[in-house]
Amino acid sequence: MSAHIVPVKTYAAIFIALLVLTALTTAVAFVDLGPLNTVVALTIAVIKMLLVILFFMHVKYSSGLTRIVIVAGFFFLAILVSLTLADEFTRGWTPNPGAWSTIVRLLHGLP
Amino acid sequence: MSTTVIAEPPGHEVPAGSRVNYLNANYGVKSWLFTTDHKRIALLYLGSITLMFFVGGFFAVMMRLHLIEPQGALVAPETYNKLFTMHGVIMVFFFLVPSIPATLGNFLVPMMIGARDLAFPRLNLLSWYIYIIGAAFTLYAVISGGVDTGWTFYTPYSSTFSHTSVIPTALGVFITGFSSILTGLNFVVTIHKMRAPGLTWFRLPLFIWAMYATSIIFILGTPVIAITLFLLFLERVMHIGIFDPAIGGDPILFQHLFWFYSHPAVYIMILPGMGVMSELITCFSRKRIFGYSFVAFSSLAIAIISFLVWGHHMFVTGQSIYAGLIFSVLSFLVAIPSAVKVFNWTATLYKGSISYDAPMLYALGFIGLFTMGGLTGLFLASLATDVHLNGTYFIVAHFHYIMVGGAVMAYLGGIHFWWPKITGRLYPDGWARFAALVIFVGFNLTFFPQFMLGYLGMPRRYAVYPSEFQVLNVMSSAGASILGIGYLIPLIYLLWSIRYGPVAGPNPWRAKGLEWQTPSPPPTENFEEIPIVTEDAYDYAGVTGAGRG
Amino acid sequence: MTGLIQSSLHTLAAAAMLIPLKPRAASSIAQGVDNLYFALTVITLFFTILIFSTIFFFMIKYRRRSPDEIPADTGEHLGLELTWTIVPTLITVFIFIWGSSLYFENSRPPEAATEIFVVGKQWMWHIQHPEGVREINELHVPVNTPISITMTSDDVIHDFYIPAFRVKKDAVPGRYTSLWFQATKIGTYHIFCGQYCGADHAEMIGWVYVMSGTDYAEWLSGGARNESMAQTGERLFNQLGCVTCHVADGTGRGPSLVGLYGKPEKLRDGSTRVVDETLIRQAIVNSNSIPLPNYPPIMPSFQGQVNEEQVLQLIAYVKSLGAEERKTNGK
Amino acid sequence: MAEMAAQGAHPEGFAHQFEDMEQQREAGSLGMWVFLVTEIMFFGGLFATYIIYRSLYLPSFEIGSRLLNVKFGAANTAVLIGSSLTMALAIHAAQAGKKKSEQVMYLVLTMILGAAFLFLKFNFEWRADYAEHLIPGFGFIIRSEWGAAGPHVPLFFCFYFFMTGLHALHMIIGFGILSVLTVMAWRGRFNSEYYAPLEISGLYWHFVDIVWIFLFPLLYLIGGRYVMGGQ
Repeated sequence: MSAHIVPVKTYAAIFIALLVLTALTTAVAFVDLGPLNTVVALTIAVIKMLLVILFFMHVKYSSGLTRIVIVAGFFFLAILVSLTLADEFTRGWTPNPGAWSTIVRLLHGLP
Repeated sequence: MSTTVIAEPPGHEVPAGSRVNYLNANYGVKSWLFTTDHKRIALLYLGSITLMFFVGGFFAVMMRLHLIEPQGALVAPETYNKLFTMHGVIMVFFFLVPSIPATLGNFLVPMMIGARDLAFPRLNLLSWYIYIIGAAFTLYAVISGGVDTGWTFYTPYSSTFSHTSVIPTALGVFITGFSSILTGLNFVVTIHKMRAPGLTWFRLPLFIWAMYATSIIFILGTPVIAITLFLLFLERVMHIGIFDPAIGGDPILFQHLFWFYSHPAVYIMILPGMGVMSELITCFSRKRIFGYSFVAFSSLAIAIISFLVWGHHMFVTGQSIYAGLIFSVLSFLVAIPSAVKVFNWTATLYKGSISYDAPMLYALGFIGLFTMGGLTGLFLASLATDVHLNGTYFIVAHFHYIMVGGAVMAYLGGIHFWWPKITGRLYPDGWARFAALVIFVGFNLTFFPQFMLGYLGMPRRYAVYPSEFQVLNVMSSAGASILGIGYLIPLIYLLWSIRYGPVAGPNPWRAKGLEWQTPSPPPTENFEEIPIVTEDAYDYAGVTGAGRG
Repeated sequence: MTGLIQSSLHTLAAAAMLIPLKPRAASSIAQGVDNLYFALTVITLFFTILIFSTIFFFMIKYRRRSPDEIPADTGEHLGLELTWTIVPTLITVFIFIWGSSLYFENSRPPEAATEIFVVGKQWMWHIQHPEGVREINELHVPVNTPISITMTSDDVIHDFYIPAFRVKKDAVPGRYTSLWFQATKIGTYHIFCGQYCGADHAEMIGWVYVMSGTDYAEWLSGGARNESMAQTGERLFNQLGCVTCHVADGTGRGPSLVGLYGKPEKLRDGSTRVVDETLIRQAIVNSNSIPLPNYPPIMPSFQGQVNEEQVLQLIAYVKSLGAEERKTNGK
Repeated sequence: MAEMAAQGAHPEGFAHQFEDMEQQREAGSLGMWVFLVTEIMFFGGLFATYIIYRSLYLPSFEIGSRLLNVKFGAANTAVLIGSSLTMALAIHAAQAGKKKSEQVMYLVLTMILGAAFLFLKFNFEWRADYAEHLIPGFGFIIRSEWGAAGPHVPLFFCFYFFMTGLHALHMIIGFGILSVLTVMAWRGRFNSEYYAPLEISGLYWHFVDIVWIFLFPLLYLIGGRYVMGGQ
């Protein structure tokens, strides 16, 4: 088999990095950063995820196809979340036609 | 495509029974229930979904008969509500979604790419069992009193107010979802990893491209409907408040999650049909497909854009006007790859050598009906007209033009096209053409009046209706009876042909494609030797000879 | 034989006369929607006929005359491909702009619209006029007057649909949605429920009576007159004890509600929300979801104590407080 | 997935439909990745719902979050990361052609750490929650000190138990796969030429780890824990 063999040293380093990040994210939760608390917690989670995917799951050494599959998964998840939130958070907005009114007037010959 | 091995010279016909093939390789119920042969699994699926099609069709005929009278001719409103719900649930989840992928797809994907089987044959069998378990739950719900939520399961009606068998139905659909996931997974891996030597992506038959695009939707969409139905299940059992506004839940959120799958699911139904079209039209006009890469990439474009348009089902729910705007423009966008396909199929006919065998009649019917179904979609993508038409019979007509006029026509066309390959027998062509005509006429008579009803303002899912709508409803019901008979005719002559039909030979249509270069019915391993592909798809140049072997 | 054919043709013609092609159009926006519908119909017919006739032409011209004929290879044509990609794109963009601009115009109620409140219940429509008149499954409105409908539901999702006005909106439990129309023709028109809502969904229908201004005024004063919605709301406001905390001069345990309606309010997390019907309703049923900076979250939930119609009356009262304030500011 | 893992049931571990072992290995790996994409969408739909309700009922969700025991949450994160490491090492042992005892040791270690995770979760956290009446449907008590935010605290706990329960279910399935792998390793099935079932199952195990990496901050950490001081 032609797979890349990752040295044990790398695994150990990633393991320690993940532990440090876990300690860090737990500690930060006890400091009041306002809305930044959420941002920091999720950023650290994303970093940890990337470490696991790239090294433990060998994506750093695998084919482009695997990467496309993973990116596609997260891309469509992002679509699900963002378009749903786009509705949830703008539902109360009242329409302010502005530019649209101009188009309507042009289309319908209104004054 | 040429192969290193042509199993039998054309015209040299061996009776189906005298040679070992996948049908007679071994016998007995066990040999079918424990088979891992993709061709046998395809037949298991074919039998199951045909059963479900006629169950769902029975409900539809009952509905149309009921609506002959404005006050309802047959059943109580509660029963009518169950009829349309069960018609929708069974047809969408148990017929249309698995129809072409699980039968023709299962049968043809390995054969068309020159493989011995799918990548994971046991997962393939598992997917059929999962489908059967899901169908059993749903049929149990039908028998135990039915369900009346509509196939959309909108909350809070489904979670709190309905007194019918919502839980077994939702579980049935939830379970069946996993069979779709396994099918999609199997196809993606098989198409990526198991193509015959020389069979590059741009030499693949367009049916394979369509199956690949369909599988993407299976993989990305189905898990979301699974989790949504699971949350609905929890909500109904425990009343935890996720979708119940009385406890702070958001019923519109259910619709977002539901349509995130269920809109792309429409393309699960139509994309395979489009794939079948490309095979049929090239074969019966003996032409290379016009604009191969445009047809191929339009399948992928449809699969991807289909995930961005679900909000057009929710324009009148009080959805944000700005979100509505985004969903509207994206919905228009998805029309374009579909239009590109229709134009390319039409152009393929140009200067062809067109024969009117039964599969071709279905194909031409598909193009016409799909064109109408697709164009009437523009009325619904457009915000201002959607407000009036949403939730009326216009919607019903539109999606039946796509799903019945499109997907079912393509499915029947495909069945007629590959029937000689599947069974080794030919069916009576005259009857087949006659059935195609009856279905085309019956279909239009059933559903065209519904466009008019919708514009007049008749809402869907009405057990009784104001009498000014009666004439159009009677027309629609009359059409439905013709359509019902039209579907029974192929059932009869196809079953007849299994035993009494003339022997087909390996390639009765003089078609291209690897599946035609192996005997009919094919041996269990599909190919005696894996072919090496040296030509593009649909290389019909120089093909001659009479059709039907 | 000819007689039979003739008589059946007559019957067919008579039946065709019974089929209306166009719904009645009785609101200010109906014509705009119908124009777009007509344009879309023309586009649909054009392309359907184009595809059908091309297919028929090819089918006849290029039918297989002998089994051995070899058709020409027409190959690819980039120009054609681009044409039939770009032309539909342009058409759809045009329709999108037309459809959504019309929708934008149709979704924004005019400033002076009369507000009528609708609550959907399995399986009837409860309608309240601001003057206090209440109706079931009937809606009386004056002609040529903009009417805005604010609605919600007591149970499942319903949908308030008046085909003759080309308007439709879901009545969603737990939140308010709205639509508006201006009737242009005196007459009687269907109200349908457009969203499946259970056993008697098809019976959840009613009538809109469009009346002349004078007839409407007469109708409004003719019924058993009682207090206006805002007055009923004020009575409830006192009965439920809201008044003990929400003191008008702002000295109570809760914020003063005078002049609150329509103004932006700063929340504890720094965001701002405009006080509208939805926010007032949210405050009544679930006040903790609106954390205010200067007030502790002590307001109890009134969920279950007031029904949707009463919530609407309370809202009408709070809005009337706002209106007075704005008037005095104006002076 | 069971199939991909068990494809080695044939003596040579080779299935007839493939051309060669390399093709079979690639197909298995791709199949698992595609399966993981469906898992992303499955959990993703749940996460999206959670995010929306969290924004709707922030005070209630913050109260709920602060009632969780962050010590167990953090400890479990470390335990699960450890099990990912041992899983990676088990694959490494096979890849590098190490003795079968080393493969078995790492696999057993992975299972022990997985069991430790579930033990902490069920025996300490969930049991304490039950004692404190925090399980919806099992005698949940809305406390008066939560004030107006009280009525929606159960919604947070619904999500908490559903999400962690679904995660635990995935771990239990992983347990089953690991047991099969341990037996196979014990019989000396894996070597530097053939270790696809190990590798593919490893992907699954790491994915379950990643789900927890997100569950931990979403459920335990971002609930304004700082107002509680050192607790």
